[in-house]
Amino acid sequence: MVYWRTRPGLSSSGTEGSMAEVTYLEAIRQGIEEEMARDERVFLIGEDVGAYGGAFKVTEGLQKRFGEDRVIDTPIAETAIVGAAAGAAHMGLRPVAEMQFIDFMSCAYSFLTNYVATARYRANLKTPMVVRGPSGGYVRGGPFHSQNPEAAYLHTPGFKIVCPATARDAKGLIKSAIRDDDPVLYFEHKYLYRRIKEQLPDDEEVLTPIGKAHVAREGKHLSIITYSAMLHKSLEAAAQLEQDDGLSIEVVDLRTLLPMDDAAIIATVKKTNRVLVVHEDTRTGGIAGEIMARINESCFEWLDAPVKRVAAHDVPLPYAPSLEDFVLPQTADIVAACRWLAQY
Amino acid sequence: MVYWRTRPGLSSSGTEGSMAEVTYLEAIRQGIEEEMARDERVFLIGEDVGAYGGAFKVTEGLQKRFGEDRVIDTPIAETAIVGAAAGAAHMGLRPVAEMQFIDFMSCAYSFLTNYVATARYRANLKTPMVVRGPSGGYVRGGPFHSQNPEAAYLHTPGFKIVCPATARDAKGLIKSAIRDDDPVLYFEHKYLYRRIKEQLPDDEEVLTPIGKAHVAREGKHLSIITYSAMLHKSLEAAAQLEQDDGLSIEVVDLRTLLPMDDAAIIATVKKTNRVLVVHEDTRTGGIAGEIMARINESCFEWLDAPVKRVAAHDVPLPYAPSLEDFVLPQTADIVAACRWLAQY
Amino acid sequence: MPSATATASSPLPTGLTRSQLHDLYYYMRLTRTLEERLTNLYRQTKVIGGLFRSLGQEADSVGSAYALDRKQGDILSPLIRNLGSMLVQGARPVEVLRQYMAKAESPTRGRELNIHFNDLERGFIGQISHLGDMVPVMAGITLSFKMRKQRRVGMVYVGDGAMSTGSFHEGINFAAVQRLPLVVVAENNGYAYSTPFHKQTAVKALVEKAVGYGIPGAQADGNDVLAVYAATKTAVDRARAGGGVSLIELLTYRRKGHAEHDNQSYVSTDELQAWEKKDPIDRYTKQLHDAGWATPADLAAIDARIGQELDAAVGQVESEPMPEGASALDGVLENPPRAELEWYRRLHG
Amino acid sequence: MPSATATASSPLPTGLTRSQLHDLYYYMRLTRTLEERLTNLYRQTKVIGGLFRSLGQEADSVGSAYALDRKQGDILSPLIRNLGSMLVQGARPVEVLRQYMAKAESPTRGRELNIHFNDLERGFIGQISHLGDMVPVMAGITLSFKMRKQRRVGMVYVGDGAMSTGSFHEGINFAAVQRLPLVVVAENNGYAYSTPFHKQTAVKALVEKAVGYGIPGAQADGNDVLAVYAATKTAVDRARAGGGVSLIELLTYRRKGHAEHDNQSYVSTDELQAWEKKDPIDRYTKQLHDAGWATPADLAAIDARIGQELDAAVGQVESEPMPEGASALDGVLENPPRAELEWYRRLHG
Ligand SMILES: Cc1ncc(C[n+]2csc(CCOP(=O)(O)OP(=O)(O)O)c2C)c(N)n1
Ligand SMILES: Cc1ncc(C[n+]2csc(CCOP(=O)(O)OP(=O)(O)O)c2C)c(N)n1
Ligand SMILES: [Mg+2]
Ligand SMILES: [Mg+2]
Repeated sequence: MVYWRTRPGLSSSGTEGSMAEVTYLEAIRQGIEEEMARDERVFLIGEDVGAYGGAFKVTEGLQKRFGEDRVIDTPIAETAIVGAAAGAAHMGLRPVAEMQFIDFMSCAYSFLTNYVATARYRANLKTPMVVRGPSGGYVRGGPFHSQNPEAAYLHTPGFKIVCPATARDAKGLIKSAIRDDDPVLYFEHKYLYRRIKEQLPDDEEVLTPIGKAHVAREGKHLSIITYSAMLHKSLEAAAQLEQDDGLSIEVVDLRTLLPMDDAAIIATVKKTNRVLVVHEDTRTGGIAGEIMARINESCFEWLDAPVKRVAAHDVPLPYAPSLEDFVLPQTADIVAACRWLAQY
Repeated sequence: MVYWRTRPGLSSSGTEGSMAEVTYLEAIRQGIEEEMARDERVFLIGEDVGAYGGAFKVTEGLQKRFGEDRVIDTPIAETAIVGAAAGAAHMGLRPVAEMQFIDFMSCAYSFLTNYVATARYRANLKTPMVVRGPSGGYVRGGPFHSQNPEAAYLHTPGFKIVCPATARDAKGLIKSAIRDDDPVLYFEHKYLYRRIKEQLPDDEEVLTPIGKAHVAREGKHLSIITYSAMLHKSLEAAAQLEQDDGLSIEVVDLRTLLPMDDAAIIATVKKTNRVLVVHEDTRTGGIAGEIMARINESCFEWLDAPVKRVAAHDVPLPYAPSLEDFVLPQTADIVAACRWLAQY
Repeated sequence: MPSATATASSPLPTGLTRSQLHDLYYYMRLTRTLEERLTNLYRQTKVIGGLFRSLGQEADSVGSAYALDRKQGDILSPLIRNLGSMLVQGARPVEVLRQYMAKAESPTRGRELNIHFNDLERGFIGQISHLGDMVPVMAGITLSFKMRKQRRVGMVYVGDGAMSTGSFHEGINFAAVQRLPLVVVAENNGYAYSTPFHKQTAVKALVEKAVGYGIPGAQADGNDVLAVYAATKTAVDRARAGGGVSLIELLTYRRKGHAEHDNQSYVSTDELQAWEKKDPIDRYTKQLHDAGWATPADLAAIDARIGQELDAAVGQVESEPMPEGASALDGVLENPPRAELEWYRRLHG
Repeated sequence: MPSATATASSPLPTGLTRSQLHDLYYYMRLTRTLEERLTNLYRQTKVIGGLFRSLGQEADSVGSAYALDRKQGDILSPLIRNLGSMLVQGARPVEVLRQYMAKAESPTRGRELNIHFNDLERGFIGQISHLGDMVPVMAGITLSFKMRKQRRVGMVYVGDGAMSTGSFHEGINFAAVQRLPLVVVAENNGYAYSTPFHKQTAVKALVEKAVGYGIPGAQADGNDVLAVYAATKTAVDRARAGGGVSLIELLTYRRKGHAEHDNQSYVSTDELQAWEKKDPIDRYTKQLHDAGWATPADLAAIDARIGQELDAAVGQVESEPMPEGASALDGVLENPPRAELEWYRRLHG
């Protein structure tokens, strides 16, 4: 991997050290690679992750560097993948299991929710493992290559769930996830893989704490609470609303869904008193419900308007561009919802 | 099966026809049996459902009456069970698949959410099938024999989900589920199986419409929205609060979770302006979040207090009685929460 | 060449007519040419989603599907590389083109990708992406045949990769116990995406897996369409006669990458070249010529017919419209919940 | 009786000492007596949850577990009917009693039922209820052995029923491909709950399933503890030597219902009586006596010791307290989310 290095002084973040422009995908790979180099207990397991480097090439080059023992190609068997990861994790190793598309994680749903999530609680077994893979739509992938499975796991106590939206967090969270002593579900967004780039320090460790949200944009009239790819549409909407309507929108990137950063949610609600929750996943039973419930429970008095949600329509995601665009949340939907809320 | 028949005139519901006292479990069996007699396309499939009559004896006697072809014992393979049901349903049959404990439904999670739920939408395939089985706790069953999986399926468009709380609805909803042209997940509560009894008409068809909630108790100060076994604890709490505090509590039994009866929810919110959602499942990511989100979206202005939820703590369910009692919602929790809301 | 003649003449006792022999050629050639057209469209970015080729595997799809009896209502469940099987069952190129180009009139109305579409009347049911899941579905479909005492047969394809899934195992085991009229066609094409056979399973041949389910297994050269037909026909006949499930392993090779984007870096040129020489269409062409079952002119006429058919189909489909956005909302349930539709209208109105 | 002597003497070359032969008796008897005590407690409603007996299968559990090497750190994964295996690995009756009576000091602190508990140091890991799932787990555990080049072996039990699950299939296939040091013990006890063998699978014997995974298989009389030991030991030795996965089928019979509540209405008395005659403890007692490896007094002393041990254990555990309700909240994650704990306090404070 060769990263384009910025000249010193050109770095956007203003830090002194050397920086490199890194895509979201490269950031994940860097994070994994650094952890593998740092800790020989870390290994990768999944379909086509070795010589091929994974369907999206996230693990490209890692088998060459770390050997076949630490980058294991498996049969098509998601339960075997997470099962082997769990067993190895009990023994002190730190597996990172790839789901080729996150849609196939459902095949390991029973094992993950029943075995992995409960292991510490019921049996005092440590299971420091990461399950990661490409989630998300906007790529014409259809109903089985576009899913956002976070809601299916939010419901089971025992997981940590992270959904990075930026290259920096992609790197910082995969590293924290690998170091975490509990099972972490790490949902990458395939639309972001090669579409976003960021200057990341070359010589400084990027670690994003699990469980901490991030205020991606400060504002005072209204808060958008979101995560993953929707962060970018939300920021776009916020910029547009500032320009066109003079609205100052705060955008909170949750980054971690479990444990949820209640403090950050409460803080933004108390600051702006109007909230829009935005997620890409379908509406009914999605994450927004839980966020809205918590807001309602913990700072109902601070609300000047109902909390609203922008989410995908309740259908399996079609692949035809016209249909996918209609079903998934678009910037215009966020703008419209914000205007509605601001006028409430 | 022999049911104890009440003398005419003793019937609690006051209808003229002959009545019989029927447990929740017998009501399910009656419903299935009537539909099998009525429609030869209906068949049962599951582990030990035949000669043995199922782990809880819900299907007892049915293989004897309808033959091995219509009551099929399977290997231990939940995906094969629901898969065979789906394939047969496409061909015009009407399978009723039993999960021995609903906890094992997770083994078919991928097939159900990806194949079954999407079949009509993506492929115009009809899949009139029912997946049913014993859910719920309060029986010292531990983490793998007490689950309430509704939240895991609420999130996937394409299912109908029913959770009967009474013997009458148990019968009426299984019959409606079998007649429905879409896949219905029918969650029985094992604690209720033999603990509740009701007078049901012998000579009149009991059909409960899918998608309609039921006001189980009228009230004016506060609404409890609930379903399944929690209906009974909620009614208990309501009675106690009426007696001790003079509070008039409305109790809404959702009966169906998908499609959710928004009209009934809105009606009760507008009537009492204070709402408690009660469910047995764990809090985070549970059904209450969705209900609270909908209330917030559709009748925020009518709320005089935040919507609150009483639910299980966010842990796998322990089997030790002291622990299970602590983790699961109890009548006292509902009473306390109602008092808090009434005073708000 | 005597050897070719010997290979070709042996399956003839199964009773294929000259016109049926031409049919087999037609479907193989149609499959390949249609995929070539799709590749062109893909390069013009007119294809939505990935493009999956069956180059070199046409005999496997066509020969096996041809063993079914369409008049009896047999049903098969193809995978992404079984375009040929679907064409045999009556899927039309225009449908396939519409699917790949996400047109409003496509069989799934723009909802599910590529050849994932159904027609139970014609006898095919589209897969979902989750590998292995069609095995339990076909167990259910053939269970309905058995329950209704119909003499219909089901066929389901599984790759060397898909056989590692739990769904495959649960479905085939259930079907075996129930002695359902099902033929499981195991396509051994050497790879599952980039994963070679020996990293997928420790068996030497997929047919060994039949033993673990107590069902008969057989192996055939998947690049010899008549051998494929003969082996599958035996299994289909057994199923129809009440003999239960069979597993047929077809030995073949995936000559393109997993999909068009995959450059097959993990495959050696030698291997590729060796299999190019075993091309099933070239081989069958030679068989037909050598045995005198078809003249070069016969085959040229078929090729020409296919070319015209596809020219017309591509021309027609290219100009068709995409679906209307709002059409995405209907059809999740038989009776859509009214409240939700109203909400949609409010949001978008 | 010469036949008994012949059966018994043949496995001796595997090198068991007299005291090890007594060990085997001790563990089988301990298993049975402990289960009998549990049955009493169950009838007194002192057991929380179901009670699952291994009556008639003690040889299967004990003989197989005994083939592991505790000093090398071998690990096994028992099922509900493998109490005997856990005792061999060092689980203590007092732990089992605490579990069944949901005591505060039970290994899972009242969280997971009956013998679902672990000690990786002693070498056992508790199952979860979902059948088949421990096969992938043990694949992972033995993968760690392989990666670290340890000479440790894993063993996992599966019933005739559990082998129908997708998890079993995925786990054993992965282990076979990786040549992991794993012994899969397939317990064929004729039933899965009420489901007889022939409704579970179309194979004649579970050992046939080894073929489908490309691994060696062997069968042994599961009611003959020395035969069980010998067959398993061969597989354990093979695994330790780098020979990969083996499947051992143990032929036995479940003489009680699935659990205590099940009256076995689906089983014939003849069948039950036939298997009663093959009782593994009676049979081993006779072997020991006939071969002169133990005197009646030796065995009586063991029985007495077990009786005393269990009297003491039951007495001690019965009076122990149940866990505190609030102790249910901790331990879901390493670092419990603080906000949630505060919420708990508010609700219950
Ligand atoms: C359960 C599941 N896991 C992963 C995938 C991703 N995937 C799609 S095709 C494929 C390889 C399939 O190989 P094989 O079954 O041999 O079929 P072939 O492509 O060779 O025809 C994989 C891994 C999937 N579709 N389903
Ligand atoms: C996936 C799954 N489905 C269903 C069950 C319910 N169940 C518990 S034990 C059992 C029978 C097990 O039979 P077998 O594997 O032969 O073991 P045995 O009881 O005979 O020792 C069943 C069906 C389960 N535990 N897991
Ligand atoms: Mg393949
Ligand atoms: Mg058994």
